[in-house]
Amino acid sequence: MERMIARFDEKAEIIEHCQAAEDIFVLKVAAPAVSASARPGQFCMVEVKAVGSSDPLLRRPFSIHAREDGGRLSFLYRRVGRGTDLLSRMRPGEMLNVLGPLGRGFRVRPDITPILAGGGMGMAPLLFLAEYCAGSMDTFTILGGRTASELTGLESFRRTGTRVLVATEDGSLGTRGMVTDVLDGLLKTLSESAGQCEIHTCGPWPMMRAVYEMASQSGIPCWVSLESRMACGTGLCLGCAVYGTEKILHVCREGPVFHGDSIRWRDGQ
Amino acid sequence: MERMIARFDEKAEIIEHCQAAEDIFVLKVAAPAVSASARPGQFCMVEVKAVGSSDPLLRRPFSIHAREDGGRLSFLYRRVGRGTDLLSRMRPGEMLNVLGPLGRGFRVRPDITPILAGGGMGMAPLLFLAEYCAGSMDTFTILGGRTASELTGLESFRRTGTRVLVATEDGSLGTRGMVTDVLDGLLKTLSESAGQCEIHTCGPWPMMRAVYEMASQSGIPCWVSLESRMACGTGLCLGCAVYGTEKILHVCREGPVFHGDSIRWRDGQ
Amino acid sequence: MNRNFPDLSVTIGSLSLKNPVVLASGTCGYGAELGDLLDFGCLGGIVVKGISLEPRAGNPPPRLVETPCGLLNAIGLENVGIDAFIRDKLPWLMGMDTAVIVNILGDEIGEYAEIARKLDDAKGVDAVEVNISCPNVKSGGAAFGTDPWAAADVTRAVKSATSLPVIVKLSPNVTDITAVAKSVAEAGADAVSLINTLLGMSIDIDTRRPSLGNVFGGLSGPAIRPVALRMVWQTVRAVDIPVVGIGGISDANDALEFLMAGACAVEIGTATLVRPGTAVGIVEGITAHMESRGVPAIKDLRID
Amino acid sequence: MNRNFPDLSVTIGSLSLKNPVVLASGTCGYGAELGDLLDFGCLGGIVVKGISLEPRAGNPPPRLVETPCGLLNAIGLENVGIDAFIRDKLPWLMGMDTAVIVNILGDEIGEYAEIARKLDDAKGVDAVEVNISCPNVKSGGAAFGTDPWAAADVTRAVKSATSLPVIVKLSPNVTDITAVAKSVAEAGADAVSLINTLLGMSIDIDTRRPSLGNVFGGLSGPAIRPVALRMVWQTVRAVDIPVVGIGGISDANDALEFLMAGACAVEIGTATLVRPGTAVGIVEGITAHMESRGVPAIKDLRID
Ligand SMILES: Cc1cc2nc3c(=O)[nH]c(=O)nc-3n(C[C@H](O)[C@H](O)[C@H](O)COP(=O)(O)OP(=O)(O)OC[C@H]3O[C@@H](n4cnc5c(N)ncnc54)[C@H](O)[C@@H]3O)c2cc1C
Ligand SMILES: Cc1cc2nc3c(=O)[nH]c(=O)nc-3n(C[C@H](O)[C@H](O)[C@H](O)COP(=O)(O)OP(=O)(O)OC[C@H]3O[C@@H](n4cnc5c(N)ncnc54)[C@H](O)[C@@H]3O)c2cc1C
Ligand SMILES: Cc1cc2nc3c(=O)[nH]c(=O)nc-3n(C[C@H](O)[C@H](O)[C@H](O)COP(=O)(O)O)c2cc1C
Ligand SMILES: Cc1cc2nc3c(=O)[nH]c(=O)nc-3n(C[C@H](O)[C@H](O)[C@H](O)COP(=O)(O)O)c2cc1C
Ligand code: FES
Ligand code: FES
Repeated sequence: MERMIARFDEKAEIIEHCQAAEDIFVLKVAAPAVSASARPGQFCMVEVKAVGSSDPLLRRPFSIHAREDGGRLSFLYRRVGRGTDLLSRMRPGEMLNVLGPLGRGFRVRPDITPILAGGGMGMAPLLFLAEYCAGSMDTFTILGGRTASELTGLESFRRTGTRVLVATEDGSLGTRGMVTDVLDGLLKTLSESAGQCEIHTCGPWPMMRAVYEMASQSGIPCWVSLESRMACGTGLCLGCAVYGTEKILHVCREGPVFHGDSIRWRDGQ
Repeated sequence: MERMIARFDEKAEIIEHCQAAEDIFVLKVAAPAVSASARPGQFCMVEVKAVGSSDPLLRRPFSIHAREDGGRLSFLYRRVGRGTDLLSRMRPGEMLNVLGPLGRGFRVRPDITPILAGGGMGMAPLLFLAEYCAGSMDTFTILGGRTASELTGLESFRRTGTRVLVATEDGSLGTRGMVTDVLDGLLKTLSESAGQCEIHTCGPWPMMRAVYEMASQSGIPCWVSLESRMACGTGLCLGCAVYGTEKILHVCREGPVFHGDSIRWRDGQ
Repeated sequence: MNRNFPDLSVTIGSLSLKNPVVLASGTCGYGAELGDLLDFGCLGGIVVKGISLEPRAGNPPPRLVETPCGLLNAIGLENVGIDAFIRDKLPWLMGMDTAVIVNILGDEIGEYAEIARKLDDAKGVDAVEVNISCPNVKSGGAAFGTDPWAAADVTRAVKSATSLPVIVKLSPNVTDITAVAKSVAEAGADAVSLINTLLGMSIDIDTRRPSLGNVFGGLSGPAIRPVALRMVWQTVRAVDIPVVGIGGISDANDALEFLMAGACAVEIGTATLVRPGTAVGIVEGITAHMESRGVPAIKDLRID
Repeated sequence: MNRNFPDLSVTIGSLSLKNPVVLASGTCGYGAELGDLLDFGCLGGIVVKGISLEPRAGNPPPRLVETPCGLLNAIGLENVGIDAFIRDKLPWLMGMDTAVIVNILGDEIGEYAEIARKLDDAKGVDAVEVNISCPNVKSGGAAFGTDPWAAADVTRAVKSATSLPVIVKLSPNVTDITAVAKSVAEAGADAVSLINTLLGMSIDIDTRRPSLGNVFGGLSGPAIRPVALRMVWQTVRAVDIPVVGIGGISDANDALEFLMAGACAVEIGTATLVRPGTAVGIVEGITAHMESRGVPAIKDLRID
């Protein structure tokens, strides 16, 4: 078993909670213990139910979006169902149970240029990663979405020092097209030094699959951050299984970040 | 079957929601249809669960505390469990499903002096009744509680014109003692005209029982507002049964206000 | 067929419903109690409160307790009895533009048959639903519905007493619900409906007593939906007669799960108690789903 | 006995627990996964993930779906197998100051017996819990636990293979759980634990497919508590051996309901998934309840 960093179930106060776009929210909580041991790519299980209610029963997994001063953490999330809807109604001052940091995050190597590629909410874990890398190395971040308004928080990325490249399907910002279109261009530009790059990606399955395949063709290692339905997030229930090339993988414990080679991509999600 | 006044399931906006004491709240909602047909002693089934949650499943019954201008209704409630706790967290502007007006309220006769006797939250339905009666006749209202701070809203009662008499168990306001102590004195004072009185009471079972017994001894009719566990509040489930002297009574349909003679008091609640 | 106007009508044996959404027994009174809160003309049908030969007073209170996403009830089948039902309640229902299904119950097989006979003579009844979750008083008190043979006996008795379509309502408190379903199908049932409530209980830790006057009660509501759906799925695949799905259905998506599992119709119980208009909203939601996906008829919702 | 220091210890046959709160199988891994989140020394015991003779890969994903106040799972008994368990997992558990109960499962009776034998030889195991909710592969695939005879056969085989206390874990998917309980008690079980999950399913109406890779799954969590409590109440009154209560227990009040029903101990399952520290909070809550009411020992909580 991999060595486990200590995890905490913290009663965290909501410090800020803003709506960044139609269905997109940024939640900032004070969770000093979780925050102190968090690493990029890790996630938390966040309680969304009201006190006294048992429904929805399960916590919801969210990537750690950023770590801020004073033991604070932020999450970037999209309202997609009843859990995120309930969460979006909570206000600063209310308390929230946050269990984390969970899972294995991105593995970065000091001598290698990281290319971060995020699609939609897949950008959530990448800000923390960009911050983490920015101090010591050059990084590129490609962010894609359907339209400009979805790409909130580009400024936060730029502030970390990473070079931000943008793709939107409707062309309302940056390149018209997909993350892979921008990545293709970038890899060509970097062709000389592509051997010195590594890709870290998070986003919808088809996008990650395309990024992984492009990376494979260029012989570049590619780390992918997967999702799956989770009950515990802590390795207890074995419910978060996805197919790996050789065996079943458990997203919450062995992931959420995996080497692209270990995933059985054809099974979809 | 008694003739049914139309009932409505209204999506009501919360207009005001204030905490009157430690665990006591006054909730004011805009529910014009319910409000228009409400009569004193009737109640509403109020949804307390969050949108998207199925727990707690059932609505909670609350007496109509007052009817106000502009199609508004108010409820006076005590936070006793998870449903009322959830309710207490809702804020003005939020919407709430309110089903009502339900049940049979107090029956008042124009030629008779009504004595209203409320213990604790039992005062909730009595304000509406006091308002209703006040225009046309003299009324007395006895309100009892453990201590002064529980007896919020005495002023609202006084404003209706009813004569307010107060009892607190700790003597912090009014007579030290129970509602029945005050009632006893009042009935003595009124002894001549006691035949022209009628009692309307709501409160804990032992208190209502004592009031009923005192009324019986004086030959005065006594109307009591009962509680029981409810699922529908509309007469569908037959779950809100209590023992009557002759048969099972259904609180939500035949009550909540019953003539004291029809209740099998010894069974307690 | 016009894709924009899906056909919601369904048939259960010889019974035709304008749509597959029906109010479940015990949660809609005798109909009139809901008259001002619901437009019955929008519904496929109503199953009235279970009726016995003689009036019944029901169980001692307390009769209800809320549980997580569920409701435990021990009403004890309080009802006015078949004669008063036909005399006092049926006329109101006849005025409504919806199918009237009468849920019947008894302590012994003869009682079921006698009620069925009386309904056969009455006007305004479209079908009989036989509640076999009642204790079989003559043979030890286990419910008819937990024994395939007893269930078949009741079915045969009711079938021979009436020419109305007979729906047998199955108990979920069994090891294998398909065994009971097959048995009543062979005995001539025109359809089965399931599930009735799961047997449960609750204890009040303050009074240190069971929360219900009757100790045990029936669990209903969203909590039981996964169990109900599983049993409907299994039963649809085990018998050739239509299956009506019941259990925790609270919105159109829930109803669609049962229709996709192969139910020909659904009954809405506890959800009506919580929100009287639920069933009407479900009809609208199913219609919208079928319109937007171009599903022509209810049976086309079914998956394998 | 000092009323202010209630005695929480309980015995289940020859097994002594410092308190009646135990982690349920399949919801606490092999213990180590929880090591940093829970103080095992505060718990009565832990039942590890069900172990088979050979390692098992489990079911295809998706394996989970949330339901109202519940969780449907179809993990498919993924586990490392008995040898790897004894070699790699047991040593960690031996270091914890709590009772270690090993949940075992098999496709046929011989497998149960062989695992039990291996555990008998291993150090650090305090009891065996026999999961009989598994399909009996040799006789048609119905679960051992749905047939009193098959359940008794498994019990006898395990009892003769080990001298450890044997707790038989019953399936709730039966008409009469007391029949199975009596049968395994006669076959020598030292205790029974109940309930395992209720069989359920869910359909994803967007993909028009069952939500679980395995179609059916086991329902757990608060939703099933009333059913579990009813079965515990019935079983306590039907057999003379200790009964361990399981099902939807999420806080001390829930646990107290089971102890009042007569359970000698409780197991906490899904609640640990939601909040890892649940069991410790339950121990504290039970202690506080007993202190404030002056209840000297766990058995005194029981009501009639
Ligand atoms: C490791 C991990 C990290 C994640 N990080 C983020 C993040 O940073 N920001 C963000 O917006 N979302 C993130 N997600 C997805 C997020 O957990 C789901 O969107 C959320 O749980 C949906 O909850 P809900 O109740 O609103 O939706 P539901 O009503 O439960 O479902 C709505 C839709 O969301 C899907 N869904 C539900 N639960 C999950 C789940 N556990 N995982 C994936 N999909 C689910 C359902 O299949 C359905 O299509 C992450 C998921 C995982 C596993
Ligand atoms: C016709 C009627 C009118 C009422 N009017 C008022 C009112 O004006 N103001 C007010 O504060 N309360 C009133 N009540 C009581 C109120 O409905 C309950 O206090 C409320 O439902 C408790 O909900 P909860 O979820 O907070 O409590 P729970 O957590 O459900 O239970 C906490 C305690 O409240 C009791 N309780 C729960 N539900 C009911 C119920 N339906 N009826 C009675 N007791 C219950 C429980 O037995 C328990 O002891 C009325 C009840 C009825 C039947
Ligand atoms: C209060 C109540 C009373 C019921 N009475 C009856 C009845 O008389 N006859 C019957 O067959 N089912 C009865 N049922 C069962 C329901 O018809 C239905 O089968 C069950 O509640 C599951 O559906 P639901 O979860 O939608 O409520 C009753 C249920 C409730 C909640
Ligand atoms: C994810 C999961 C895995 C489980 N695995 C097992 C198992 O391996 N063996 C077993 O006997 N029970 C297993 N169970 C059943 C639980 O031990 C317990 O009996 C059931 O979940 C009811 O309790 P709960 O509602 O507290 O979870 C599992 C339950 C869940 C939720
Ligand atoms: S979510 Fe439970 S093991 Fe991964
Ligand atoms: S609460 Fe349902 S009939 Fe009274």
